[in-house]
Amino acid sequence: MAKVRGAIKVDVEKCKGCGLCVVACPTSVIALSRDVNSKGYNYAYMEVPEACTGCANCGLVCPDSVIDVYRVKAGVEA
Amino acid sequence: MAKVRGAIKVDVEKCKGCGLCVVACPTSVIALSRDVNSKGYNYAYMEVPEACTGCANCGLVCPDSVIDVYRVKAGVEA
Amino acid sequence: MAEYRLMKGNEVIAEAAIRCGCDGYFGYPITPQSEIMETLMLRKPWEETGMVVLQAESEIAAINMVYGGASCGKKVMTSSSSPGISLKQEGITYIAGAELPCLIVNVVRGGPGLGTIQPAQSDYFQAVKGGGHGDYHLIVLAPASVQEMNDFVALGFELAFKYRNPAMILSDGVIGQMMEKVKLSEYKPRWTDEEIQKISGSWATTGKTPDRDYHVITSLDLDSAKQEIFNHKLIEKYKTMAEKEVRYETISCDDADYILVAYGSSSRICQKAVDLCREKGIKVGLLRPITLFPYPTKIIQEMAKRVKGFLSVEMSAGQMVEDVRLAVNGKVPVEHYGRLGGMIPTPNDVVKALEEKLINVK
Amino acid sequence: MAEYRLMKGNEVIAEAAIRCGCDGYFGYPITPQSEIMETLMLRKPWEETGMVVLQAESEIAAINMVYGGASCGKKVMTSSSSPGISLKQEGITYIAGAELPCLIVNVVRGGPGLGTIQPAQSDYFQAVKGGGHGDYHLIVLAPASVQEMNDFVALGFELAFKYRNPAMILSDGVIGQMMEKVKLSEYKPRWTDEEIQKISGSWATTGKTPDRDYHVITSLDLDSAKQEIFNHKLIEKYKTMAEKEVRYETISCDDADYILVAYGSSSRICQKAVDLCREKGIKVGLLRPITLFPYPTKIIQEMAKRVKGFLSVEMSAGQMVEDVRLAVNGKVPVEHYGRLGGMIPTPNDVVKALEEKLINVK
Amino acid sequence: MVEVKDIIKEENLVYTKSKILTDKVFHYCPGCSHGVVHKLIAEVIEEMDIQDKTIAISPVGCSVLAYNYLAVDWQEAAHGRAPALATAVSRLMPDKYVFAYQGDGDLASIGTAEIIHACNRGENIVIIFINNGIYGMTGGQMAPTTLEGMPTSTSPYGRDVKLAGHPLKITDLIAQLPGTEYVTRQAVHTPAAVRKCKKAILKAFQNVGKKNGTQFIEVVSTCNSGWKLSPVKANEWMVENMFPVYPLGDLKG
Amino acid sequence: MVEVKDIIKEENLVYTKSKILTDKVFHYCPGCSHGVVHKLIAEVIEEMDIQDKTIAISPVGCSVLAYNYLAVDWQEAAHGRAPALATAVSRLMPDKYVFAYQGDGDLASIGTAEIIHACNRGENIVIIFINNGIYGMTGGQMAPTTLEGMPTSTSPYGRDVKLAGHPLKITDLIAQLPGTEYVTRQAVHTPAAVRKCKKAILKAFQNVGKKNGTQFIEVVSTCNSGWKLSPVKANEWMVENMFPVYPLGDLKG
Amino acid sequence: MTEEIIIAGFGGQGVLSMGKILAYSGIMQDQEVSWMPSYGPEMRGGTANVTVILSDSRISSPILQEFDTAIILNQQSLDKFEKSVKPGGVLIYDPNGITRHPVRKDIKVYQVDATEEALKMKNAKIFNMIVLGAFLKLKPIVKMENVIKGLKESLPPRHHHLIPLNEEAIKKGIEIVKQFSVN
Amino acid sequence: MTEEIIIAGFGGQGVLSMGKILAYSGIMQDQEVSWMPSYGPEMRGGTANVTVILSDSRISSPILQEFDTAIILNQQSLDKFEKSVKPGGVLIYDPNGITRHPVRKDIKVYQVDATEEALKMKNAKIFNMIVLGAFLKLKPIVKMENVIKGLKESLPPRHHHLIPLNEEAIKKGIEIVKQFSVN
Ligand SMILES: Cc1ncc(C[n+]2csc(CCOP(=O)(O)OP(=O)(O)O)c2C)c(N)n1
Ligand SMILES: Cc1ncc(C[n+]2csc(CCOP(=O)(O)OP(=O)(O)O)c2C)c(N)n1
Ligand code: SF4
Ligand code: SF4
Ligand code: SF4
Ligand code: SF4
Ligand code: SF4
Ligand code: SF4
Ligand SMILES: [Mg+2]
Ligand SMILES: [Mg+2]
Repeated sequence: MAKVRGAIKVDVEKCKGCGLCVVACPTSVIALSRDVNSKGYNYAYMEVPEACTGCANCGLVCPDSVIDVYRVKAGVEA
Repeated sequence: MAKVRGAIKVDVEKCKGCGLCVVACPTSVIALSRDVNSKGYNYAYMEVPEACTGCANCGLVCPDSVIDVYRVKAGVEA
Repeated sequence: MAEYRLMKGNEVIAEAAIRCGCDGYFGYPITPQSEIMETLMLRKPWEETGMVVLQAESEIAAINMVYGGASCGKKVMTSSSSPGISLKQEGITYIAGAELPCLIVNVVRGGPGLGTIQPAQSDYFQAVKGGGHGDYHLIVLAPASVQEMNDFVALGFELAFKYRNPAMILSDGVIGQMMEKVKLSEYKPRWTDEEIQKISGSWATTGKTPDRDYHVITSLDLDSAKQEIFNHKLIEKYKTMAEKEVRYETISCDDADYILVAYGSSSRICQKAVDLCREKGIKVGLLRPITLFPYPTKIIQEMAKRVKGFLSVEMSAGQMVEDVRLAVNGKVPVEHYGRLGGMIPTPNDVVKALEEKLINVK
Repeated sequence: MAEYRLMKGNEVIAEAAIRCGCDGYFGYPITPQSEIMETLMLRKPWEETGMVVLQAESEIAAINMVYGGASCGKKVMTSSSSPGISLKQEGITYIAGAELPCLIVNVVRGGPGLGTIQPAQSDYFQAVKGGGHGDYHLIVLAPASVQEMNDFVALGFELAFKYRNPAMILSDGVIGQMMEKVKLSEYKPRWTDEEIQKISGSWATTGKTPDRDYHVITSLDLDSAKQEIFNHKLIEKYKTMAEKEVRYETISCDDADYILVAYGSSSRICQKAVDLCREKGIKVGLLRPITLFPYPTKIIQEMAKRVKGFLSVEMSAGQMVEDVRLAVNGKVPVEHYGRLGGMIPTPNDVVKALEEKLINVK
Repeated sequence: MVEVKDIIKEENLVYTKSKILTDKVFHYCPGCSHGVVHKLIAEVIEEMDIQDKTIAISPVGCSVLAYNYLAVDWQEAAHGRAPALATAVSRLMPDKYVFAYQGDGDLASIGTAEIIHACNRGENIVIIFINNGIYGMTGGQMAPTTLEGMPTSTSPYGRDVKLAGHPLKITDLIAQLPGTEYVTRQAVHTPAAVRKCKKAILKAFQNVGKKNGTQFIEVVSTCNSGWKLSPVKANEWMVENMFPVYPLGDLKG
Repeated sequence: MVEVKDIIKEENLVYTKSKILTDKVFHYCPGCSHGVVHKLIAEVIEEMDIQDKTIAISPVGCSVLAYNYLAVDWQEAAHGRAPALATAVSRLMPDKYVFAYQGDGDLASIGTAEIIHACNRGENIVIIFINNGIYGMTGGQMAPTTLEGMPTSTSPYGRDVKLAGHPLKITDLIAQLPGTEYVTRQAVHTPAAVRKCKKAILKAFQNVGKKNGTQFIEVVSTCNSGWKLSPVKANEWMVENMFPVYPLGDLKG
Repeated sequence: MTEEIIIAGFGGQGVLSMGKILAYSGIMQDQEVSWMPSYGPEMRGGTANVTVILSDSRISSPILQEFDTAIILNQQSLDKFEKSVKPGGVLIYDPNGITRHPVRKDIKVYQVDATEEALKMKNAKIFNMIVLGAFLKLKPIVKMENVIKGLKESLPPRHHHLIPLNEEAIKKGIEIVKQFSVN
Repeated sequence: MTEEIIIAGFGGQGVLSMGKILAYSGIMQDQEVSWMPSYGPEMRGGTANVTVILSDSRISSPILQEFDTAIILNQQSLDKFEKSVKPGGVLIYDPNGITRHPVRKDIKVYQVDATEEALKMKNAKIFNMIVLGAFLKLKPIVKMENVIKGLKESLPPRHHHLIPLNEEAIKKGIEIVKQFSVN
């Protein structure tokens, strides 16, 4: 049985750290970094990458369109 | 038994001959004169004065407020 | 002969618009110019040339429709009279700031406020100095006859497109309401999409095709340094206009001691005043500015070297006279004679004013 | 000391309005002047003095609310910045035409169109020559400091009521946004009904009582002859203003060879430029018009007899310079130096312009 | 038999011009509805004895000169802006009876924003809205309320709803604004209608005393000049054509 | 166990920025709804392949610079007048997809007359109406749609409906105009809402091709800066406070 | 040749269209013409007037204070314009409704009973053509054929069948105009 | 005495209020002051700066191209304003987030680690007061008592309990500011 796995790529320099993706993620993948980018924003990143299903919810709500979402069908894990 | 009798006084110089009083009168008292006033209007007058009941309908509809209406209770006529 | 028609100035504006290939008219009724839209509605040019004619909900909507239409590279116009033109000021400065061509007709009536519906020339400052905010100018044409009401529609559009700048026909109740014989222009077809591409393809919002970047029509630049560069560009444009586009007419000026300066309907009255003066043996000439912006400053400067004085005759409290004074710059006296509030000067009035203010001054 | 406050020019306008007994403010937000209404809303003067403060649906509604309030003999005002002021032009000419007192504040930003929200002085023509149609003028006051933002509110109302004419404070983004120390005015109570009767009882629409005829506030007269008489009355009023109400400041003018003419924030920069010039040994003075209408023409005419030239410094493409030229009337050179689009000249810029345009000219 | 001269005596007078009306002759065309409505307002002011408390705002439209006819204090608004003036007056002098008198071009076209927002704010004013489906004053151009197919000088072939949209029922929108208390549609084409309309105006003015919101009275009217009909025919045409689109009656309150 | 780097490959890309969006970084505050709506419009234009047929009108408001972000031809309107520009464009170039993007101050305050009349005429345009209940751009002043009691910089103690009137439900009025074909109220606070909103925008643009009237989409939005809340809290506040007054769903069509 | 004319009367008497036909006639014979109406707000009733100029040379002012001919159709207009006729000029008026007749002796005064004649001809619409006829009798500045051409130009084609009737009316005017002696 | 200062950083760093307190302090000691902010559309993020002038005499231009002191709180502002310090003038900056440090040798450059210190003091809001302290150390143009008075005037009464904390922060700034040697 195939399980869906996903990942996101955040354009860190353009992320404004609004946190909307964080709450939109059904599997709590995303967090805001403690570091800031050059504009002073705490950008988003995958804190729990393995939980990502590639559902694209984060991308949908991101006001700055800085999230690319990827998805693969992966084999069942142990 | 008392019957109501009425009469109207039209300010002839100010009447514009619109004819609205003519159609408003339930007893067809009013007509427009063939003569004109100094502004060139065929003014209204009581053509059938005896039919007037003093109901004031003509006064109500007159856009130029040029009709005074009078009313008396008169004895029964033969 | 048969080619001449007897028409009102206002009707002619409408007819000329259709014939010069105007794409759209957007207006709101107001006396003394409502015949422009009425004539258009009667003529139904949408069936003939495809020209759009729309009665807007207000003058503000109308001028902003013009703004939208002009942004597409279309030949669009509006018309109104003084109060309506005041309402259009924001829109006009936007259009000037976005460097868009369009035609605005003001058939002036007496003010201020609701004033009167009779003819006046008291919107000169508004038209020429800029009634809206910011440093901009309109190209301002002042027709003095019904024939010029015809001619200046095409001319206005021509100049507007040449300079990407709004043009105004500053007329008044006399020229708008009077009938004269007029030779209407030949029909010119509306521009095709291809022609619009050729003429305005570098900026018009006609839809972003793959072969070009997308176009933005705006008057905004939050970066003041860039905004200043843009302002200088406008100044340069106005200078070019001043060099190339000044138009005026002179009547009996060659040997004149005194010059009447008058535009539009006043100039018609002054023409007769010139005749009256000449009959009296006073050497008077008439300078009739046709473009009020750019203003015929140079010819006035030249005349100032040889004449004894200027009288600016306007149906206003003294507006254009400032431009005459600025040109004359103190060389000889410049006076003003005006009637106000819808009153129209008579040729005799003008002669009398000339004598009192300039000739019989010790 | 304790009486001084550190406040923005805009905030001071609001505070001064409350303190001078203003009855009503009607406005619509726009940068860089929104603090005026915001300060009022925070201050809630309706609880304190009964002053009405209303955010209107637009600038057009706001100026017409002012029109309605002014018709009642009330001290009412509005404020906006350039695009909003353009929208108010119809209302303004109605108010001028109905001879009503009111106060209009324009915190000018760069244009034309949407332009920029940075400071500019490019609305001079609009304010002074009349952006609306018809022959009318506003009383125009040009504050150059936060203190004057305070002072000119009461002064503006005073003049407005004295002449039954709208007054305008022509400020800009610098004066509106900057903080300086300011001594606020003492509180004056709002006029009582009795006081309004005394001041404006002959014309204000306060309700027709049996002892007087009913009052009509209008700018309309369909009879041109009467309208002309009315226009002449306005002209006379403006003449009286020109005789009695001209205000200006001179700095180091007595021995000056060259005069900088500048108002509002430009005058602040020119003050420093005067110092720089004097350091260099160039005898320069500053004439700062405080009233832009009526304009300080006479003092300029006098100065023109003894100085070598004038430089009009404005954050515009050259507007006030025309009034300087009209006053100087060719006696000595008059030049203009301006920055545009929200840019602000530096004192050094001004010195350089003076040298290039006037001093080092062969 | 009673003679006319015996009836026409001071003591028998049962109907005459309101004292609030001045002696000036209306400039309106013969038969124009404006005159009837003016009269009704005058009567209401007289009956309520509020001449000294009434501030009237006239529009730009045929009724621009209304201030010549009612002896109350008047302000002449800019075209479409009467509600803005009325707003300020009512706020600055809350005990006055402020009414704005507007035509359909004035109220429903150029002045759309002002009327909607004054009504939405619930300004304590009376709006008298004369809907004659045309721009009377300027020579009979199309108004927002002009009926489908109705010819005017700017719709000489009849209003084409594809080009100009449908007649705007602005009163229906106004009625939905929480700021309005009383919204009604009346007419003055018959004595009965005149009586009803007067009652509505009276109610509106009385409500102003209670300060519960905006009072809005549309009067479906004729412009016989603009319609190019005789006054009598104009009334008939109105009943037949205007009433179906603008049905009379209270919409609210 | 699949590694992230194995997933992040061109061929696995399932969601990315629309090609209609330019590379410029939005000037909007972090979390601003404007960004989401921009994206959806871009996606619709891309999917419908109408970049060359789209003419966009931006308002004066925070989205004044929208023209920096969508690679279509743009016109920057005067405050409140976008529907007038759109009217002219659509009439002069009837085969274009014309949309006007407006804020609540722009559309429901200063531009009330223009939006009502464009919708009443049934102009063949799409209106995207961002209702964030505040004037974002100018620093958070009260809008006509500001909720009762909601503090703004010009209602610092909360909107007092006695002084300022009730929030104006302009969309409800618009829905009643015969000129509108499709009127809907959407939001973009959750992925599901974003998906729905996009469908609405798509439908509106598709309808324009059929030329049956005006398409009107209100997007109930946040202005976290003006509201002085974090983006996440702003969404919560919106659900709790805005939705009861501005309930989501289709009003017409 | 320049002829400066004022035509004045009630709105609805056809003052403006009479002027228009006259002006068109001038164009038909290659003259310069101008037609300048008074105008006001759109209300039925009230007075109307139009200044018509026909000239062989360029017309300067279309607005005049003095006229070669005044054509007067009601009392108000007579009161207003009698004094504006140039000495030696012509005043033509319809005496219907006139209570105060012309008094100037330095001009030529004529009467045309056009109202009555129109009533007789049972067509109020030709009233102004009768008046025009009167004018043409006294000032034959345009040829009848050009008037007919002018009529054709100024009437919409659907009204061209009325031209003979109009011509008849003009002729009636020519016939009935008579001098009025001021005493 | 005239001191011309620019304070520049991110919006939200308290740039404007620091300037305001400084200006108020000047008023407290009877000086002329001006405070001129940069302003833009209302959007979170972006940079902010304010020009503050304190002087014993009337202030002419409130807008300046050169400054006695520049107080710099982010990289963009450093890039923009370093060159605007008068020769011999002072530049104070917080090195947090700065990658390209000052290079001018004709001015005096100082660092104040205010970000870090504010973190330590667990109160981001006093960041700007630490910076103010640094400035006052180097340019003691206003007396501490007047700064406190200035704080009182510029803070709404409900925030007056924070004044001691602010004072502490100012003192911290005075303590930690250190010269930075450009090489
Ligand atoms: C700003 C402005 N635009 C246009 C006009 C011209 N105007 C005067 S009245 C009017 C419309 C009148 O129509 P309506 O409001 O329906 O009143 P009515 O005359 O029918 O009673 C117009 C367009 C004006 N005076 N001012
Ligand atoms: C004529 C005019 N008035 C006022 C302004 C100032 N102004 C700019 S945007 C705006 C309101 C913005 O609010 P909204 O439309 O709700 O858009 P948002 O910023 O909330 O997206 C105002 C009043 C202006 N630019 N022009
Ligand atoms: S939603 Fe977008 S901008 Fe906001 S934190 Fe997530 S990635 Fe960054
Ligand atoms: S794609 Fe879905 S699961 Fe993955 S981070 Fe985004 S919202 Fe979370
Ligand atoms: S009072 Fe009545 S009956 Fe008498 S005339 Fe008038 S309407 Fe007729
Ligand atoms: S209604 Fe009045 S104006 Fe009309 S005809 Fe009768 S009396 Fe005369
Ligand atoms: S034009 Fe129409 S509205 Fe105006 S007065 Fe005449 S009938 Fe009445
Ligand atoms: S101010 Fe409000 S609407 Fe504007 S960008 Fe920021 S969050 Fe968005
Ligand atoms: Mg009407
Ligand atoms: Mg908003």
